[in-house]
Parts: sequence; C-alpha cells; structure tokens
Amino acid sequence: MRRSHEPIFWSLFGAGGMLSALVGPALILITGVLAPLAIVLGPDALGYANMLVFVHHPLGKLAVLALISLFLYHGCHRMLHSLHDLGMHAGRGAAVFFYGFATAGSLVCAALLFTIGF
Amino acid sequence: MTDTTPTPAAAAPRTIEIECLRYDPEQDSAPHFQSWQVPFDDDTSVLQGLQYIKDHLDGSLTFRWSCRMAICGSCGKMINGVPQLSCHAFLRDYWPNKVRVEPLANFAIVRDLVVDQNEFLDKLESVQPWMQPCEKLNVADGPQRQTPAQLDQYYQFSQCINCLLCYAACPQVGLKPEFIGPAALALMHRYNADSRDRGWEARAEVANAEEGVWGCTLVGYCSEVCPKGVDPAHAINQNKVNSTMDYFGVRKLLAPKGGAR
Amino acid sequence: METINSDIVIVGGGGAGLRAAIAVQEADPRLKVALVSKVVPMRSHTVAAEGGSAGVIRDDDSLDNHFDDTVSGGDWLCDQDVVRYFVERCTEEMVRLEHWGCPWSRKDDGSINVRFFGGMKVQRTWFAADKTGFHMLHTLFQTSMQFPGIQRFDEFFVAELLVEDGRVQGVLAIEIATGKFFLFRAKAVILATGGAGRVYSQNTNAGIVTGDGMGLAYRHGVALRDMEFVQYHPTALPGTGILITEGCRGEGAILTNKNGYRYLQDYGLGPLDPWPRPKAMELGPRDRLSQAFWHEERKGNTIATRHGSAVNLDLRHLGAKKIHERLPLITEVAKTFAGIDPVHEPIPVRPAVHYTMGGIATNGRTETTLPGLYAAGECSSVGIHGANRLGSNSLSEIVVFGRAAGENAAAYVRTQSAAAPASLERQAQAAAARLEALHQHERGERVAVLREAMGECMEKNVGIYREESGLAEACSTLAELRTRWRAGIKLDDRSRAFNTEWLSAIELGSMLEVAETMAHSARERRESRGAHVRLDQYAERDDENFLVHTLAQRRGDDAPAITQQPVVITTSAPRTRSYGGAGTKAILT
Amino acid sequence: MSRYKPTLKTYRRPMAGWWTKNPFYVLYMIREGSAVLLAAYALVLLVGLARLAQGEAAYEAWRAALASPAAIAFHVVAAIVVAYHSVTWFGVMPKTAPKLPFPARLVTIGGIAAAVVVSIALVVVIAGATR
Ligand SMILES: Cc1cc2nc3c(=O)[nH]c(=O)nc-3n(C[C@H](O)[C@H](O)[C@H](O)COP(=O)(O)OP(=O)(O)OC[C@H]3O[C@@H](n4cnc5c(N)ncnc54)[C@H](O)[C@@H]3O)c2cc1C
Ligand code: SF4
Ligand code: F3S
Ligand code: FES
Repeated sequence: MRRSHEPIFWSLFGAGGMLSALVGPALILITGVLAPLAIVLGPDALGYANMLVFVHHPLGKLAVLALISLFLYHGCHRMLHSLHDLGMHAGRGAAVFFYGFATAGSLVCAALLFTIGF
Repeated sequence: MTDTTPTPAAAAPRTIEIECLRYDPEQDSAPHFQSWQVPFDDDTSVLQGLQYIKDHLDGSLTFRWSCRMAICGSCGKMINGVPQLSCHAFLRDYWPNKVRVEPLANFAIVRDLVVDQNEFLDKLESVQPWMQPCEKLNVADGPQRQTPAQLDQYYQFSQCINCLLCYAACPQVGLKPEFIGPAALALMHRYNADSRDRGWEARAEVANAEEGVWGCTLVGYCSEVCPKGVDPAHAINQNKVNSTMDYFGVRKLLAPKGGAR
Repeated sequence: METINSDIVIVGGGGAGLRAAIAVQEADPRLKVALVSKVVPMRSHTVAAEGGSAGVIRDDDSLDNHFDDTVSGGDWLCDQDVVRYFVERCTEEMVRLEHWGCPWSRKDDGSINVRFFGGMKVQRTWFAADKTGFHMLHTLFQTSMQFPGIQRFDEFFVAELLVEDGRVQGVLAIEIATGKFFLFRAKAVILATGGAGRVYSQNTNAGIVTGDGMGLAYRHGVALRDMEFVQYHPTALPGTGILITEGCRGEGAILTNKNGYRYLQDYGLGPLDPWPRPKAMELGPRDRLSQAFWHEERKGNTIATRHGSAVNLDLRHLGAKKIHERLPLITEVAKTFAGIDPVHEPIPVRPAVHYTMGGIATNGRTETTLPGLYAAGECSSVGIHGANRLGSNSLSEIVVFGRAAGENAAAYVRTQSAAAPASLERQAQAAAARLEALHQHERGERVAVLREAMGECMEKNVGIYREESGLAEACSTLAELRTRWRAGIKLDDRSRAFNTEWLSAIELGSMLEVAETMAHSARERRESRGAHVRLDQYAERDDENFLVHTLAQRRGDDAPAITQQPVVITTSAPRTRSYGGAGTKAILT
Repeated sequence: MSRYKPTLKTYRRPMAGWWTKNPFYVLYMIREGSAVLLAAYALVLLVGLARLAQGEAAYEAWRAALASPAAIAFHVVAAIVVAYHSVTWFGVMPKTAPKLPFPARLVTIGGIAAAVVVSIALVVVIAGATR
C-alpha cells in the first residue's frame, strides 16, 4: 500500500478546523454583522485607519494570514472529501484543484500583506 | 423481589409484521421484500422472529446466527435501517409498526440477509493482528507483567466481536471498498496500544495508507452502532495523529511506548 | 467436485481446532493444514464461555490439588493418567496465551489474577473479565493468522469422513455459500467440532453446537464414550437458556428459593457460611446444584416465571461497584434478555443443558481407534471429565488437547503417504449423492418438527434425573424419530446458495444419532454417578459394576451397541464425593 | 494464513443518496458543508485585504458592500453554520486524542466553553481597542 500524503493536508485542515471552531462564529459575526450594522462595536471599528494599523503590525499580519490560509485549507479539504462522499470520484485532479486553490489563496494573502507594508 | 406473574398485557398474544429483503442468486437479478406475521412476546428478539419464520412459515429464509447472546457477532442486520445485532434487538420495541430487516449495508448480498464477509476477513488479516513482542518469549519464563493501567490502554479495543455493524454504518466503506474499515483498524490499534507489543513499524504501512486511517472522514457512526463499546472512530482518529507524527519523523520522540517488563 | 490437497484437515475453528492448527505449524511449518469450519472461526461457540480457564499458578496450590479436584469432581470416572498429563500442561498453555496477547485480568502489581470456580477448591481459574472464551478464541484466531501453512476454509460444512485402507484420508465438505461439494484429501483429520448441547431444548449452547463431529466419527465405527453424562448448568435464564456465569457465584452471589432461603444447605452442600464471603456453598459442583433445583421445584419452593420455574441468583450484596467491575457482561445480559438490573434485583435462573462430558472416544494422545483420526475439545472424550466436568476445565482442555492433537497428527502424517485419489473420489461422489438426495426431497416433515420432538424427549427423559421407564421411552422415541428422518425431510429451500435449511437437515441426522447414544448409554448405566443420576433402584453409585466407561457403537439403523471400557486409576481410589463442610476443607483466602 | 476465496454471484446495492437515509448522515453532511461557507468567508476576508491594499476608497466600498442586506444575510447564515461546525468539532475532538483518564465529554464541554470565552473576549477587545 502506498503511503498517503494526507498528513500534510490533514494538519492544515486540523489547524483551520481548530481555529475556526474557536473564533469562526465570533469573527463572522464581528466582520459581517456587528461592524457593518454598528451593533456593540463603533461604526468605525473596522475602519480604514484601524485596519491599517492592525495589518501593519507583524502579529496582525500573522493573524490575517493564519485565518485566511487555514480557513481555506480547512474548507478545501472538506469540499474535496465531500465530492467523494457525493459519489463524484474526481481523482487526483480534484485534489490538485482544491489544495492548489487554498495554496494560491494563501500566497495571494501573503503577497497582499507584504505590499501593504510594515 | 421480582414479580414475574404474567400481566394480562404480556400474556395476550400479539403479532408483528416482519419484512425481509430477499435475494436468491440462482433466481433473482435484484432483491425484493417479503413480509410475514409473527407472534411475539416481551422478550422475543428480532432473531427469534426470523427463526420463527424459518421454522414455521418459510424454511428458505436465510440468515446467519449462532450464539443468540450478542457475543459471536454473526447476526448483524439492518433493522429499520439501523445496523444492529438481531439477537439483541427486541420486537417489543417496534410493535405495533412493522419491522424491516435487511442485510448489512455496504456489503454485497450473498443470499437473503447473508452478506459477503470475504473482503472484511482479508482486511482483518492485513493489519497483522497478532502479538509482535520485542524479543522471543519463553513459556518457562511465565507470564509477563501488565498493570491494570496498561491493560486499560487497549482493553476497550480488544472487545470487538467482528459483527460488522460498524462497516454497515460507515459510508466510506461503501464508497471506497478498499478502505480497511473501522473494526480492523481498531484491532490494529488494540495491538499497537498493548504494552507487550512492538509491532507499530510492521503495521505502519497499512496504517499510513489511503486505505488505512486516512480513508476515514470521521463520520463517527461506527462508534455509535458498536454493540461492544469499542469506539473504532477513536482508535482510527488517534492514529491519524500517530500517522502524522510518523510522516514528519517525530513519532518515536513523542510517543515512546511503556515497556512490559 | 473441487479437490483440496493438504497434510492435515482440521474440522472446527473453535479453540481446539485453532490450537491444533497452530501446534501443527509450530511442530513443522512445512505441513499444510486445511482448517475447515462451518462458521468463521471467531463465531465458534468457544466465544460464549465466560467464567475462566483452570491452571495452577498460586503458591498455595499444587498440581495434585488440581488433579484431586478434577478426579473427585468427575466422580472417579476420569482416566487418571490423562488427568495428570492435563493438569501438568494447563498453566503452560495459559502462559502461552498470555504471550499471544490474551488480556488476562491482572492484579494491581501486574501479575495474573485467578478466581474461585465451582468444584475447584483453590483459586486457580484464569479469567479475562467475564469474557474468557471470547478473548481466548480471538487471541487464538488472530495468532493463527501469522502462519502461512494454515489455509482456512470458512463456512464449509463437513458432511462426511473419507476412509480408505482402514485409515482416514479426507473429508467431504459443502461450500455453504455456493452449495458446491469439495473433496479434502489429507493424511490425518482432527475433529474439533464442539459439543452437542442442542439435542436438548433447554440449553446454553449456540445454534451450531449440533454434535456433527460426533456423528461423523460414530458413522465410521468410532465409539462415542460416556455419552450419558450431560452437564446441566444450574444458572441459565429460563426460556432462552442464556447463561449466567458461575463467575457470579465465584464473586459471591447466592442462590435463594422463593422464600429467600439459601436452599443448598439442605442438600449436603452447606454449611451456611457467614456471608458475604468469597467462597460459599453456591460453588458446589454443577450437577449437585442442578439436582437441588429439581428437588426445590418438586417441593414447590421455586418461583413461577413465564418460561417455567426459577430460583433467584442474588448479587445485590456485592454492591454496584464490584458488580460493574467484575461482571459487566452479566449485568448487560440480565438487563437486556431478562429486563433485570442485578444491582437492584436478583436474576431468575434455572438449570439448562450446558456441556457434553462424553464424545468421540480417544486415548490420552487424542487418537481414535480409526487410524489418522484425532479428536479434541468438547467433541472428544479424552478421559479428563469423567462423570462430571468441573467448570473452567474445558477451556483448558481445548488448548491442552488441541495442541496434543496437532502435535500427534503432525508426527503421524510424516509416516504416511497419500491415498489413491480415484477411490477417494468415488467415495466422495457417493456421499455427495446421498446429500444431494436430501436436498432434493420434496415431501416429508419439517426440520423443526423433528428437532423439537427430539429436544423435548431428551429434556423429559434424559434430563437431570433419569429412570428406566423414561429412558426406555426415550430410546423408542428416538428410534422412531430416526426412522422419520430417514423417510425424508421436507425442504422449502430449493436453492444451493447458502441453503441453511439443507444443512440443518444434515445436522439433525447427527443430532438424532448422538441423542440415541445418550439415551442408550444412560439406560445401560444402572447406577448414579456425577451428572447421571437415577431415581429408580439405581440411585447409588456402584463402583463394583460401573466404575467403567460406556462405549456406544453404531449398528446401522439399529440401536447402538453399548459396551464397557475400564477406567484408568493410578493414584486416587474412589471416595465419597462431598463438598461443603463434609468435604475437604475449602482453602479460603 | 491463506484463505480460500470463493467466487460468488452477489448483489451490490447502490450507494446513491446514502446520506439521506439516516439522520446521522444528514448531520454529517451539514457538518462537512459548513466548510463551503467557511471558505467563502475566507475569500470575503481576502477580498477585503486586497481592497485595503488598494487604498481607502476601495476599502470603504468593500465595507459598504458588507452592509448590504445580502451580505448581512450571508454572514448570519455563515455564523450559524460555522457555530455548528464548532460544536461538532469539539464533539469529535476526543476521538483524535489518546485514551484519556477522564470522561471524553469533558473535552467537548471544555472546548465549547473555550470557544465561548474566546468569542466574547474577541468582541470586547475589538470594541475596547477601536472605541
Ligand atoms: C455459555 C457457555 C459458557 C461456558 N463457559 C465455560 C467456562 O467458563 N470455562 C470453561 O472451561 N468452559 C466453559 N464452557 C465450555 C467451553 O466453552 C466449550 O467446551 C469449549 O469452548 C468447546 O470448544 P471447542 O473448540 O471444542 O468447540 P467449539 O468452540 O464449539 O467449536 C466447534 C467448531 O467446529 C465447527 N464445526 C462443527 N461442526 C462442523 C461441521 N459439520 N463442519 C465444519 N465445521 C464444524 C464449528 O464451526 C466450530 O468452529 C462454556 C460453554 C458454554 C455453552
Ligand atoms: S468495532 Fe464494534 S461494531 Fe465494529 S465489528 Fe467490532 S464490535 Fe462490531
Ligand atoms: S463511520 Fe467511518 S468514516 Fe471513520 S469514524 Fe467511523 S470509520
Ligand atoms: S447470534 Fe451471536 S451475536 Fe447475535
């Protein structure tokens, strides 16, 4: 039997799953509901200035990269397996597509964080 | 004290409809259902219902059974869509509705309620489920020591009766027939987790494969239906961690095994 | 017909068969073993054994003690040379199982824990919680997988032995899934087919325990020995016969009648110990306990349940913690099958047939009188159980004598050459034709009708107590049932694929013959000994005339010929069997 | 060991629609489906980051879009589904842990409690830091 390379992706999936389980619902509420509707938070909580300060800080950069990249890996991993669960055996191509997508997203994210500067 | 005087309700004869999936490879191209009315009592198992049919109504109805006490693992069926031991499911719990009995899901049907367990038997063997000690043991040296705490590490996983309910519960078994599956992987873990065993390396090829622990997507239904509390989902998924550590070459550092002596 | 060639065919994948297969491989890995079983090995009935397996291990115990308990438990009908061989090897086999991974229960320091068991006066019963047989069977099954020389034929029903030149040279089997016949050629055959408890209607045995191997050997002129000795287990659930292990009583459970009275003290099993206490009169031998029940029932002291009368097995004083820790399976069984939580209520129990002491007559080396044919395990009568088997001796027996059969057969086949295939083929064809005829039969009675008639006849006449009139009735009823079986069984199932109705008809044939040997052997034993107790003028043990084995030999369609065979007595002369205060003082720890 | 392997004519039942046949499977599919919303949310954030890099005007346009009813609805649904993911995640977490000396349920309860605490802390911190 061939050794599976799943440990790489499973680790990323697991990290994303853990992160999203801990902060996912709150973060979605904050950026998608509370901030836009200014509930609990101030109207400019996610304003341009605030966000710029945040992503200029190395820890802020790391947080953004971790969130976006790991969420993508987590999501793509599950979507790949769901295809199989639904009876669509797309084979290696599907794996390349999904993990490629998550990797590309992560790289774009890193590049953006870099362009925004320190 | 027990009051075993029959209550009027228990004494009244009741019947229930049992509907079985039937398939005769010599006659049929596809399975079909057939029903019977079966008298039952408060302690009549579904298996006893099937036996009643076979003895009195239709001798050709075919199913496996043996111990009728939930330990031999022969009599698993889909009962109203749920994998169960038919000797351990009771007609009283389904009445007055009918009860539908089908062969275990995810297996090919050989005849009526009998499924093909050949692939499973090969999978069971593929995990090398025998003791692989670090050195050859001599009977003259007597029994090895193993504390109750060490026993506890694997005891739960040694409870498997190979009833296949977990295979019928696991969609990955149906979707990917090569998947080694819950019971066999739990058995592998049973030996790996035994303080007397040193066989991790020998079994690693299977564990680390796509067909091994990585075939599981943690549906978790296997553990739900297991009649013996084996929790195969636990056995498999903690080995995803082991397999990952093995992949990155850190298993030996992080998971040293307690010795038997 | 497909032919399979091997050196040794082992019929039966229970504890005895698996141990034999491993022994052959350890003796000589070049030998090819065909392990043929009508169920996948881990479904074998060994799986149901709960209590434990005997083997001397404590400092306060000795081989002599185990020997004495076994011989007196067997009411001196044991072959003492064989018992000696047996007790010397039990512990070794338990250790071997430990090395193979059997999860024996342990003490806190990690050493093996042993428990009390009925008739064993010292703690020497190894146990794996209350699933000892399950763990032994799965350990043996899994261990056997590493030997490339063992080829398994799962779900193959062995229907005939093939004898050529006066020695066994193979078997004919049906591949159950397809109904196809297979000819297995071999230089030796080991029968390890288990007991025959299913000939009784109230029994603790699995559905597969139908005495097939006994029937096979018997039809080929091998005697069935001591068949009158059938053990009742005193504590089974009324109706289903599901066993409540003796381990319960080993842990301190007591038996009470409907007045809450520990009635065993009235039957010479006392004294009434202050309790709770680890070992009590409830641990007397099974036959005595079952008989006491019968008397209580007569006196009207039993409790009426929907499935017949019962007494109470009371565990409540042990407390929830100990019950859950030591007896988890029994707790589960009582809850599910009887709707009772033993922590809060006593469990209703009654005697049911449990074990066949007799079987295929072998010498101490597991050899039968038919060259090349060996027998081990419950299907055999190797000589250790005598008139009554002690609890936890039979799990030890299957590994000690399973191994012996494997080793002896391995040594034997090295001296033999294979048979001429043509004549074996002819024999196999003839046997297949007979089975085929059974399959094709369109008229006759249903399997269940004859089976139930047999079970009830045995229960009524060849039960806990026997007497001449009942035994005579049993003999004639069984002869009649055999005639009806020969006249034809009506099968609804015309398919060949997994035709279990056909197989039950074949099994029924064996069961009727086995039942007949039981009834006739019992009738000829005009004394009471061990599990065979008569109510007529033969209520006493009679060492003068009956300190002998009974042999039942087949005579075609006629009743079996019953003869006697001397018992081997080496060191222990017959004494009165006594337990409790009157017997050897129990060593309590 | 070798095992005699018969060739049998058997019937294999189709798998199509398997996940509709048992409520347990339906819940499993919902759990797995949560990943779609999570990934979509990651993309929303990524777009936000890109807009941030493009300057204030672009970023504010993105913020305005987030306030649209459709966006709000999406986020409400996503938050619920991802919350379901959280519960199931901690539910199965003990399965990946070694055998524990305490009841597995404690891991689940602890995980969910941690998620609740972290969530509240997140809101409080952001609210405090951006006041
Ligand atoms: C409920 C229960 C509890 C028990 N508890 C204890 C205990 O605590 N301690 C103890 O010492 N003993 C106990 N016993 C007794 C003991 O379990 C048995 O005597 C022993 O397991 C028998 O083992 P075996 O290998 O001889 O036969 P089995 O395990 O019965 O195996 C028989 C094998 O033969 C095969 N076979 C039979 N006929 C055919 C055929 N025609 N063709 C092919 N294969 C065939 C079967 O498939 C099976 O594999 C208990 C028995 C029962 C019923
Ligand atoms: S793990 Fe449980 S469900 Fe699966 S085969 Fe074993 S006992 Fe049966
Ligand atoms: S159901 Fe199947 S997917 Fe895994 S957790 Fe159990 S083996
Ligand atoms: S008949 Fe043995 S498990 Fe049901």
